[in-house]
Amino acid sequence: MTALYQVEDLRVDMQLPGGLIPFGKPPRLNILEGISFELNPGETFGLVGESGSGKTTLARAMLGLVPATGTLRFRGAALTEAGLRRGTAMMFQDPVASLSPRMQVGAAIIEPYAIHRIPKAERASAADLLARVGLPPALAARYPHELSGGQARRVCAARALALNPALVIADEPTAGLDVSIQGDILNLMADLKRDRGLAFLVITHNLSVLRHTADRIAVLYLGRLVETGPAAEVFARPLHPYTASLIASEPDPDPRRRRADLAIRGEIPGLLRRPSGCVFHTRCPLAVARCRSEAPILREIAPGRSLRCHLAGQDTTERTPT
Amino acid sequence: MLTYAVKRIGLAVVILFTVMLAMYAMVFLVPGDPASLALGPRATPALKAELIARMGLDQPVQVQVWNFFANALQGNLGYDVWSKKPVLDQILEVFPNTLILGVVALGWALVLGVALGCLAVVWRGTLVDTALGILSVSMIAVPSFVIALYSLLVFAVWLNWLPAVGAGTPGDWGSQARAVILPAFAIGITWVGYLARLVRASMLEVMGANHIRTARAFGLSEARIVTRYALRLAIIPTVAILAVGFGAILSSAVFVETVFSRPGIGTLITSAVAKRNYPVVMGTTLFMTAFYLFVVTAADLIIARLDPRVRDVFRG
Amino acid sequence: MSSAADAPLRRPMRLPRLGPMGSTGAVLVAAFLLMALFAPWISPYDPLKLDVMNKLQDPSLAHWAGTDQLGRDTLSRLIWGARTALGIALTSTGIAGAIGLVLGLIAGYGPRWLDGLLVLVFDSLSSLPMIMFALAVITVLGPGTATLILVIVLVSIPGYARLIRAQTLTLKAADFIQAERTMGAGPARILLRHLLPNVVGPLVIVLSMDVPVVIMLEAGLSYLNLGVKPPTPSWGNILYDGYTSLRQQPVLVAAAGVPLVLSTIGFTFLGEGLRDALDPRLKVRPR
Amino acid sequence: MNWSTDRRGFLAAGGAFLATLASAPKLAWAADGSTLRIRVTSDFQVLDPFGEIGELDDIIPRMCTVTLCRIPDMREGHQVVPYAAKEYEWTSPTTLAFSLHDGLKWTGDFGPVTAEDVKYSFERIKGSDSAWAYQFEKLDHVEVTGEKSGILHLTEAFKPFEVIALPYYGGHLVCKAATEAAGGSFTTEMPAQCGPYLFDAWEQNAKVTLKRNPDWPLEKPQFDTVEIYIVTDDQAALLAYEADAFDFTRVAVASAADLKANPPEGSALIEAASTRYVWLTINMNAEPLKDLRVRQAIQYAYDGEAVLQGAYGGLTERSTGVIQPGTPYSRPANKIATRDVAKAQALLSEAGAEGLTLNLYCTPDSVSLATAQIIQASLAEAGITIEIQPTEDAAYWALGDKTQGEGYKSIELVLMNFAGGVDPTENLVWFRPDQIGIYNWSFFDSAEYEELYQKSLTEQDETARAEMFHRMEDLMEDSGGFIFICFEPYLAIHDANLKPVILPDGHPDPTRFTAS
Amino acid sequence: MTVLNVTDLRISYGPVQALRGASLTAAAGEVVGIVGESGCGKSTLASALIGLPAPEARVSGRVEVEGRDLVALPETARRAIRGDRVAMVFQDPMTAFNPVLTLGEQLVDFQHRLPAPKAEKRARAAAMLARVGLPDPQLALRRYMHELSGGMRQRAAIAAALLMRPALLVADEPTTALDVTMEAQIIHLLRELRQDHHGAIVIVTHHLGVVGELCDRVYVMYAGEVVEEGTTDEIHHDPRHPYTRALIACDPAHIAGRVERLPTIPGRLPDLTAPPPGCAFAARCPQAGPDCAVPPPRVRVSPTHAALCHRVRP
Repeated sequence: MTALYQVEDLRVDMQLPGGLIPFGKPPRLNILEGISFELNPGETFGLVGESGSGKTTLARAMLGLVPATGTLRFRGAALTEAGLRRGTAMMFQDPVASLSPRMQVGAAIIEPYAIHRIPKAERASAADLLARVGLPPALAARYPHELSGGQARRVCAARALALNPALVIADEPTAGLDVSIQGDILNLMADLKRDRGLAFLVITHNLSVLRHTADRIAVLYLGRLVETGPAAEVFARPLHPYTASLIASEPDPDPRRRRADLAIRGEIPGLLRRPSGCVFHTRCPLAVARCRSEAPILREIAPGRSLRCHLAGQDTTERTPT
Repeated sequence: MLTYAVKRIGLAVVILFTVMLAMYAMVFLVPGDPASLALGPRATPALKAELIARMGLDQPVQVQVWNFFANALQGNLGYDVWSKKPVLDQILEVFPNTLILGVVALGWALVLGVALGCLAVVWRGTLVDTALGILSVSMIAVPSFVIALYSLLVFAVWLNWLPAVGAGTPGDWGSQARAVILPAFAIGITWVGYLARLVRASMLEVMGANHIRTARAFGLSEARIVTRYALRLAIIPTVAILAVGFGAILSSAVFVETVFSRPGIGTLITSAVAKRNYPVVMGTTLFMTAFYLFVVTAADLIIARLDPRVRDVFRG
Repeated sequence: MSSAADAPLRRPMRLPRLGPMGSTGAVLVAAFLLMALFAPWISPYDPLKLDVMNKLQDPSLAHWAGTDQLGRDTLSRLIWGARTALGIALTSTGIAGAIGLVLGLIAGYGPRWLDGLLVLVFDSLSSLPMIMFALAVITVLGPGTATLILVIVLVSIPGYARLIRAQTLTLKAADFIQAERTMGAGPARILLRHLLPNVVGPLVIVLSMDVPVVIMLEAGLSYLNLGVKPPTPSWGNILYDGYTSLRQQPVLVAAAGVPLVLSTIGFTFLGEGLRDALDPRLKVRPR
Repeated sequence: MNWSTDRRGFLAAGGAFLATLASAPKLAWAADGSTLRIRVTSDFQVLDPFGEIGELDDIIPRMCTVTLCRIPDMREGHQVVPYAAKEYEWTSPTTLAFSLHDGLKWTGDFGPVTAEDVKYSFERIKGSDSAWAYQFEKLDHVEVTGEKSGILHLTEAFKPFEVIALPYYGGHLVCKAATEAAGGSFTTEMPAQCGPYLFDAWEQNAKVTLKRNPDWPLEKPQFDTVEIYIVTDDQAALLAYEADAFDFTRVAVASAADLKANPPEGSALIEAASTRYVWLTINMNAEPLKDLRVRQAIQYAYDGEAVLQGAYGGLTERSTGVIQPGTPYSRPANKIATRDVAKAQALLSEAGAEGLTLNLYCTPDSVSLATAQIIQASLAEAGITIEIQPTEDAAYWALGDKTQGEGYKSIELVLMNFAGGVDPTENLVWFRPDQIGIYNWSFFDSAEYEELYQKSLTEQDETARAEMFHRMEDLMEDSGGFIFICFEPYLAIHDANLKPVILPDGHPDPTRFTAS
Repeated sequence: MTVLNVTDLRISYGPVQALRGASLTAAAGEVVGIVGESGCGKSTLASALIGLPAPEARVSGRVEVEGRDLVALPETARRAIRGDRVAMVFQDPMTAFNPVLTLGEQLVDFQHRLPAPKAEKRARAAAMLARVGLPDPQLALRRYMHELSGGMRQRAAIAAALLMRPALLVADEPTTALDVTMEAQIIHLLRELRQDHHGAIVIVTHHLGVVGELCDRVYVMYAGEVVEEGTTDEIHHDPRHPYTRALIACDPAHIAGRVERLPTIPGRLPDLTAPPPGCAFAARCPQAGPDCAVPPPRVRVSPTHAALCHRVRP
């Protein structure tokens, strides 16, 4: 099976803002490096990381919104603007902000047709698109700020569906939603995946979102992929100490299962203070001297599972308090 | 802070250079040569030749430009085509008058504007607030030179309370003070309105901020919250606007000084325009631009002291 | 905290609610616009018609505002003065607004180096004290309506361009523009269909708040005889005529101030009203 | 409406508290007779007599240096009286002998004022490119006969020489040693002074202060200090005068009627004819004006009465030339004296010049603008459209200047005025053919005129001279290059206790002001 | 000892009835959770607990802290209690501190009730910062807020609240602005601090995980009312109110293993300008019947457990 989207050795640098005048060359800051993974058709791929890990930048790089080096292939071929734009769609973290504020919902969701000059015959109506995400047609006359959080997400989903893409990238699809509505959106995504064979790239810092939706997940730390693998396996047996800490850090609503111990200390260092060697060594409970000097590479340690750690394959679950 | 200051000052210098270049380039838009144009009636060829030589207008353009910059950096803004006095001397001679006018105008505007702004905050939402709002906007709207003219007519001519022209006798503080009242009133009134609006808006914005709630949650007295927590932030936009305002006030001084025949930068430049005394026009404009940049830069540095977030923006 | 869904339906394109101040402004502005537009029909006399035998008359039934030092009907001149003032103000702010809009969009959306260059030019231009720069240009080009418009356009562009640039930079990073890019929209579509409608609002507010500044500048320069040329009626000229004829006919100087003050108040009120209604956080720098 | 009465009425009712805020009332001179405050319209530029230009340029040397003789107040005739000259005598029609007062001495160790200084002062201007060279056109040389005595030798008999050359401008003496030390000329700083007053302080564009010269040997001037205020705007000056900012100021013609009717308390008004003559230049070299009929159409369409009423408040009469009316030399009448719009239209259509549009240049002062606007309106009735181009001083003077490019050939209409001299030739000199491209902006090129001018200089018979002048002005009018407008009335207001001295060109002579 | 006793607290902003008769208590040494979704009135309640309701709010009922009613007291007296007997940890530590004053200046200011020299206050502040786990507290005192990381800010906010050893500490969404690893650390810190803090702690949150990890007792709020109260264990393992049940069911962290469809609560919050006379949750409740149109009774299930519902039987 060919991968739907293949990322190989992706690197993103960003220019720091200089003064008001560009004196000399402004400094460049490395955001992402050595990112490699593939996305298969019809699967939900979860990308997890804390704020500052570069996950949103990765999504933008994959959509060609930020300049990047490395190889990106969509449907087996090098990225072409048209192929990418028609084959993928993005759902943004803040759905209201991702809708043009002076455009009615109806116009906004058929915007992709207008952009790509799709003949009328091949277009779905706004009402139809709204129906696909379970919204009444009357909503087409509203403006974005008149929508509730859940409605706005559905509208964005409707817009994403317009061109029948193969891949939808969803950035924090449940951020800011109450738990009672969260499920709604996740269920909608599951339905779309099932009914339309859509692949999803779900970007989140919230592991619990991925637990029930993702087929495979990748863990990002300070611009480096530290672990990838099938969701169930990663949740059950995280190999990277960071992954393990993330999972262990999730607060448990059951008072009877309170953690006795802290899974991880300290904070993610700023991008300007990227540690040498393994980027995680400053917080890693297992770090050894080698971790401080030598950067590990991302290696496949089992079929479908990759890991960026010198202490590869060590089972870290034992350490993980439950 | 040092990096920020260096960058901010560097920016001001670059802007000043750009402005200088632009002002200089305008000379070449003058039809005919500026020297003889300036000398006017009954001017002798010898005078013209002398002027051309002194202004360096017989040199190639690039030499002229170079000379201009080299001179300007040494504080030499060229020579008045008539009096042959250095332009800078003329400017420095009258500048104190304009400066006094600006400071007095902005000063009384600041006192009254801040007071009205605070009143509006205190009585927020009441009829007083609405009335103050309309009053402030009206003050902003009325052109200062119209106020100047009418106040001249009423207070100087009709009532004869205050002098109608001039800046008072040098050395006589009383007469200088009396001479500055009407022009400062005319220029400042717009700024009473601006500042009242601004202070009201920024006070309301700051008083609604989360950290004010924190300070309240820790039981700090309202007086302490206002003076230590709110004012320091609310003052920032005021400082920024005051700097810009100083530039604007010096600009409106052109009209008001003319109305009151008050010696100053404004009358210097208008009389120079009338004589097409371009070196004076250019020199004055450059000087005021430099002064404006100085004030704005100083204000930015003050703001950076008041607000640590600003200086760190440049840290990179 | 109530969810957005509970908010009453609001249409952003609907005419803004101006409040008492804005409405007063709108009425005044409308009155002056009508006056300017229909000046030939509503002014009782030819504003250029001299009648030196009847100069400096007191207000009467024949001449409601009296006559000036050349016997021209003051009321007619004031009405035509509205045409001059608003004509120059609307033309110059219109041109400056349009150029500022384009330059601001270019600076905000274009390449970095161009942005840097444009910002430097904007900063430099706006560091020049407005009236002094106007005087410098007048020195070079000579006074007149065209010079006046040129000067106003030149000094106004940076303000508008910087406003538009700032808005564009904010919007450029906004999700909905990013969303457009992910959908494959080209720069033209993003600029015209998505950025433009969102930046014109603030621009219109700032433009309307600048109109009184321009009216003031025109009147001020005309007062100094550096603005529009006589006999074209301008409130500034009339004010100067009134000033010079002060002892003989105080009505003239008083009459010229009335439309000048009312129109600047009208536009300022309207601008403030628009701002309060549409974009209360918009900061307008005084000039 | 009566402004002054209202004001006083208000003050009376306004209470004593407000009155204390008001300016001090005008004091009698006896109480503080030490300072004289006069107002002029613009700052000085060049104090060297060689390069003097404006009013204050003339006033300051008058106060800080001396002339051999001086002319009296304009209201008291033109007979010169000796001043720095102790002895002053026409020893022949071409020789004027003088000796200088003892005790006149230069400041700064430059010693006494000598005949050598007189020689230097006059001969350096004679034949030079100074604007005042014409004053000494008939001077042959200055013979120094002693330290303080000498003889002025003229090339031919020319009595007006003493009026044209000696009392002002180039007639101011400079110190030879000091001027040479300063490089042969100076601008704003006088290297040596010898007059009744000494230059004390200069606030540019605001004020010049002069103090009494303690070493002055002649009649002591009345004031210890003279302050000269520079206020450009006539109206501002009048307001300031009313607020007691100065004791003497010229005022705008427009204010005359009202000032006469309601003079400010304790003030006196000077109303006199001045030597400043106003005319409209019609450039016959400009393409649309080459046809005499077009120029005459303008002369016919011009509404002289409206200008006199509208711009000059009826205070003056139409002039018949450039020679002051009321003198024996003035022409009795204009040839085209009454307005005839129909005739103008006929001339235009004859010339095929209907729908003509012309530029009219003028300086941007209120009188000129009013005049221009009336001309504009009156020509409009004949179908000529006028675009008024108010032009600032310097640019204005460049209009007809051939050193400024080709523009002088094509300027169309210019509203001009010159301050005239005492002798008619001083006013007629500017219209000679060699003045084309200098001050003869009409391109008036008449050999007969030049011939008459030369003859008039030396003609001693008044009647014959008058004949010549009349003919010259006829020639000017016939050329269609001129419309004579008027001689501007001179108006000034001053403290009633003050007795000012105004020279014929309208410049005050503060050294001779007295107060009671 | 009961530190906090809220009785029938009602707060409205104009027509919006944000809080409709909430009653709750907290004792010294106890951590009480207030949990609910957006719009349930929990933030309004939190503000009222420190005697700082929004200026336009209309308040009735009683909020007694150590026996003194914050609602009835004049503002000066309330202010004397704030920052001394009650303190608050705000949701967003970035905006909760003044951006132009250093952390040290503010922490010294917050001890204004303490009659001690400035140096001593500074030392106390440093000690407290050290206590909440800030490395190099002396340096931190000289820092401005934008120079601190998110985790450090939240620790500083907690330190500030504990400076005066208040009898009641209210923490409004103390972990919402944080990443999961930081959240865990803050939870851990609060749990540690309760050992040596003898007052009551009230945690206001929408996150059931935080409640589970931290609280002894919980009040569940819906549409301005406390619909269920009980020990954390009772609420988690024996929820009685249909809303509590639905809420717990929705939490993906609660669902062991992988499910195809996640549970949700259909419908939306009632309009709080005209709340239904009966049960506010009835419209969304699967068990609702006609009797739900009248106000439901507060049914006591155990000495510590009660629910506001017609369907709950003791």
